[in-house]
Amino acid sequence: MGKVDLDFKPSVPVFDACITVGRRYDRYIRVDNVADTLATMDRAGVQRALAYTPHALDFDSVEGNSYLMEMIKGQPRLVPQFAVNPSFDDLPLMAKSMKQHGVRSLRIAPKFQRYPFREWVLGPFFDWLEANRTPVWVAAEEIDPSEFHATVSGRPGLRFVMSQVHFMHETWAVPLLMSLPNVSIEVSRMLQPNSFNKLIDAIGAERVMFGSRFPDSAMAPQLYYLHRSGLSQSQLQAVCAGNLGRLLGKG
Amino acid sequence: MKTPVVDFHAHVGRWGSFGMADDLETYLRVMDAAGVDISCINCIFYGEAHRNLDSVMPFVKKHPDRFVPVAYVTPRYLQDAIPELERAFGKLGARFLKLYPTYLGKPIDDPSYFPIFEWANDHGIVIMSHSSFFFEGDTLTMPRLFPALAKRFNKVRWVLGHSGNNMNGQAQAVAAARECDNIYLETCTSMAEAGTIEFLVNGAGEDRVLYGSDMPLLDARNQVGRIVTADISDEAKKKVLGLNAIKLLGLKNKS
Amino acid sequence: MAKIVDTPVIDVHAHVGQWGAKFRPASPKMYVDIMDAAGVDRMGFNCIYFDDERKSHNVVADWVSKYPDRFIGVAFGTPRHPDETIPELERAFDQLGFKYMKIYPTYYTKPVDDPSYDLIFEWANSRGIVIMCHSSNVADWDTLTLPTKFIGLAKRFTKVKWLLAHSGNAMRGQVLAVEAAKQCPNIYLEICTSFAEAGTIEFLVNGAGEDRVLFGSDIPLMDPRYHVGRVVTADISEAAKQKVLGLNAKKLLGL
Amino acid sequence: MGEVELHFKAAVPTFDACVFLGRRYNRYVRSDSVAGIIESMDRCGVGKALVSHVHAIDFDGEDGNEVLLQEMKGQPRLVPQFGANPTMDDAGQLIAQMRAHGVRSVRIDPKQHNYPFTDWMAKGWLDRLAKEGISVFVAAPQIEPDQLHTMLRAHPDLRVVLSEVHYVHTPWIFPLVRAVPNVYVEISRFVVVDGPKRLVDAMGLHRVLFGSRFPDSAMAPHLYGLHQMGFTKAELSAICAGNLEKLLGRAA
Repeated sequence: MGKVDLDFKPSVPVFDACITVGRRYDRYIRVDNVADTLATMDRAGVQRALAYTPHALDFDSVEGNSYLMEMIKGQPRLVPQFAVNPSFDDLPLMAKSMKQHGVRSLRIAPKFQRYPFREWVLGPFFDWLEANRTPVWVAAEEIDPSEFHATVSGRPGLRFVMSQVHFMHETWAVPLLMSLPNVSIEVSRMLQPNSFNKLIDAIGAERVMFGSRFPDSAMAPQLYYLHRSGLSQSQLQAVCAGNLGRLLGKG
Repeated sequence: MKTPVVDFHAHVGRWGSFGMADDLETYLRVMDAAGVDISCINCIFYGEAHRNLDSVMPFVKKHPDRFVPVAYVTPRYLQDAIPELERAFGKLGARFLKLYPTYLGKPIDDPSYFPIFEWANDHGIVIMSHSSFFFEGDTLTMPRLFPALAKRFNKVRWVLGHSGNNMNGQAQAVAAARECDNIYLETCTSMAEAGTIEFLVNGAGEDRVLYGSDMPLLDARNQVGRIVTADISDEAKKKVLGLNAIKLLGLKNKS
Repeated sequence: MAKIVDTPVIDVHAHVGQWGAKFRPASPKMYVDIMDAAGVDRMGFNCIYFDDERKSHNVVADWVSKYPDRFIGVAFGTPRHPDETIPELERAFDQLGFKYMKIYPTYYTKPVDDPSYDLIFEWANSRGIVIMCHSSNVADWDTLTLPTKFIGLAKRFTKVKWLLAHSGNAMRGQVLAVEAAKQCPNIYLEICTSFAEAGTIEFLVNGAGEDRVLFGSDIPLMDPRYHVGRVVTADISEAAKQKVLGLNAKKLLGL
Repeated sequence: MGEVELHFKAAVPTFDACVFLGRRYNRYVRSDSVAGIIESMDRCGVGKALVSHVHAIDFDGEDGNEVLLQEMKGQPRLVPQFGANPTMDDAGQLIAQMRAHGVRSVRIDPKQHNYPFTDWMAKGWLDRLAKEGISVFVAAPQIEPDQLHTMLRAHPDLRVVLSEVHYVHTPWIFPLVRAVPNVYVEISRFVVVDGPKRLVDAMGLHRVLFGSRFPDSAMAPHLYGLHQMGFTKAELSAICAGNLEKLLGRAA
């Protein structure tokens, strides 16, 4: 008989490194408001979550980020992440808004927003990030691996988090992480057999962060998988919350 | 030459992902430079229906003589749609309704739209929908879907935004307008093949073509340029630029 | 709080055969270690990588022989070589002891209701066999295994029990899969997918009923721990969780 | 009341940097002849136009360029531009042909012709064109921006005119024109708000060129828009003709 836990809750504090809030312009999603998001976190045993709104990437960072702040206002468990389009946005204005709202991380979408991920496009943005010690999230599907590798290897002072890494990306994502010590991974789509063990064997636990990409995936299942992967308690703590807390705390 | 110019197709809401801002000062400066009196503005980016018109209203409140509010709803959240229509037309003075099936991912004649069409028909309002038929397969808003709707919901005046977009779509749009006298064609597009305005005016008649720009994505000066430099009569130019819109929307003609 | 139970957990959707691009090395021992960590009792796997049923069945039988109390053989059938198919299916079920079969129209590149599949379906119907088939509708183009295509098949081949792998894959496919299960008592839904939107398990169980949803993982593409996690953390009753995890499969497959 | 000009004509000498001649193999266009081009030019006061033949792009440079020269013979207002493909066309022969007919620019289409725009593909070919002072025109959708950036850096003597820049290219067009001095922008599809003005602000006056991509868009509206943009007459003259004249007049 199989041994399963029908009422699973995580055994460590959890800080989800990837959720979204807000309706989408192109499709219906089952959870699009803050109240239901918090209820899901309660059920899943997740204390805090780093949240962005797709509106800020699909349409516009200024309006999307303010939409985000309006939705999560007064909810300390939802930690805002702003989206930025470095080829268009006014960076000083962005900095001001981040400071005002205590925002400690950004998310970019180079392929969708159609700018080359290259120093000649992003140089000033990178200087600004470095000065502000701001980590940047980017979904794996938004990355051209060679371009990303070439550019990031020239910027060891920056911190990147590769997010939503699907098994389609595994062939290049793990070598990329091994080669670039300033890149971390958010594991919402790492569903392959033994993926956490293989990942931690390859790069250690310090750069691995739990995330769910809720509501495009359910929030709790990946925590169940993590808890059944034979990690030490300290590794589990680091992956579920510690690494993300440390990354956002820098600065 | 002074003549009323009404921009039937304009937006608010930033689209920084593709380099589009919507600040009021630039908006007015470009309208002035282009000779545009009034812009009919909508916002289509938000799932919550009220947020769209709420983004529009500050422009209207600040310059009620320059901006006309346009409602937007989607059947994806039908529970919001009818109350929003009541609010938009009953309280906020919206002059017509914009629809964008591309974001819904379903065709304009999908039954999920019907409660909205019925409401519009009962109130005899104007609906502008995106329309496009670039290539075989671009079917969600192909102009040839509209005649059946125009016949079924015959109290609605239907405006085909972009008139089908490129030449393939324009041919269908003109055929639709010929078939139904409650179908109108709006001109803006970034395709803009030579001869487009002439084709629309000669095909659908000069009374049923409406100037639009897609501001603040596209510059109104270029889009006005498409009308004034077209090989059509001065009378037709004036109708397309503003007189038709004034009549259709019941605006005051200040001339 | 935690509630550890001993309950049958049967993974009905698994594959063997190396797929170097995704997962290597795969070995019976590694599968069993992962099953133990996940709390999975038994696993039914097939091999679809060879366009040759005999070779597929030999690979599967070899793995089953390593852990016969943990592994269940699943046959594979494709119409591409029709003269080989039925004899090979007979060998799989009669001599090798396989319990159900898998078909994969995506590799065959024809829809599941293509007449060339009838040969297999007629044979399966005569024996009352369970057929698991990929099912998916993630976008408009994705129609080969559209869940609603199974309604016609389930009504024609009433003795077959149809198991829709992935339950249509993304949300739009899930809606169709639930519709198919509602219309036909001999349609069952299997849960694994890498889309896995929040609320999927709840939607399937509430829609199709808790007796017709089955746990599967798609190993070696995905890890059973994740998909067990989707079931045990879903907002459904404990009885429903146990049915989905294994009781339904036990009954369906006569284990 | 809106103030508009119902009978517009260009106020400065105008040289359209992007016009196409010829019937298409895959679709109907409303104007496909020399007479059609001239008529459109006359309507809005365009003096000259730089013309490529679609056959040279869609099928073959040698054939298409020859048809171009035949069809526009005796029309001094039309200035020929050759279609070219570095993977097919011998640089020596091409340059000889161009010299013979006074052709000062080529149009390339790397994506349509399936080659990467890189040095290992085209270095020698581009070096010879650059030495000859020939400018290279390429449509923005036809090129990988990062490849273009690399090549502009590697070939400082080469002048590249990016045509048909659309709003979807805004994310990289501004960084590109700031980063390299040897790229020009033709504005036929950059009809975004303040488009030409923003380009002039980013790259200076002398690398922005009026073009229409006639007949895929009408010729006059771009010119009308430019005239309402608030440029001085000198600026307008540079954009409408002067910059292109200078570019094509570069010495070998």
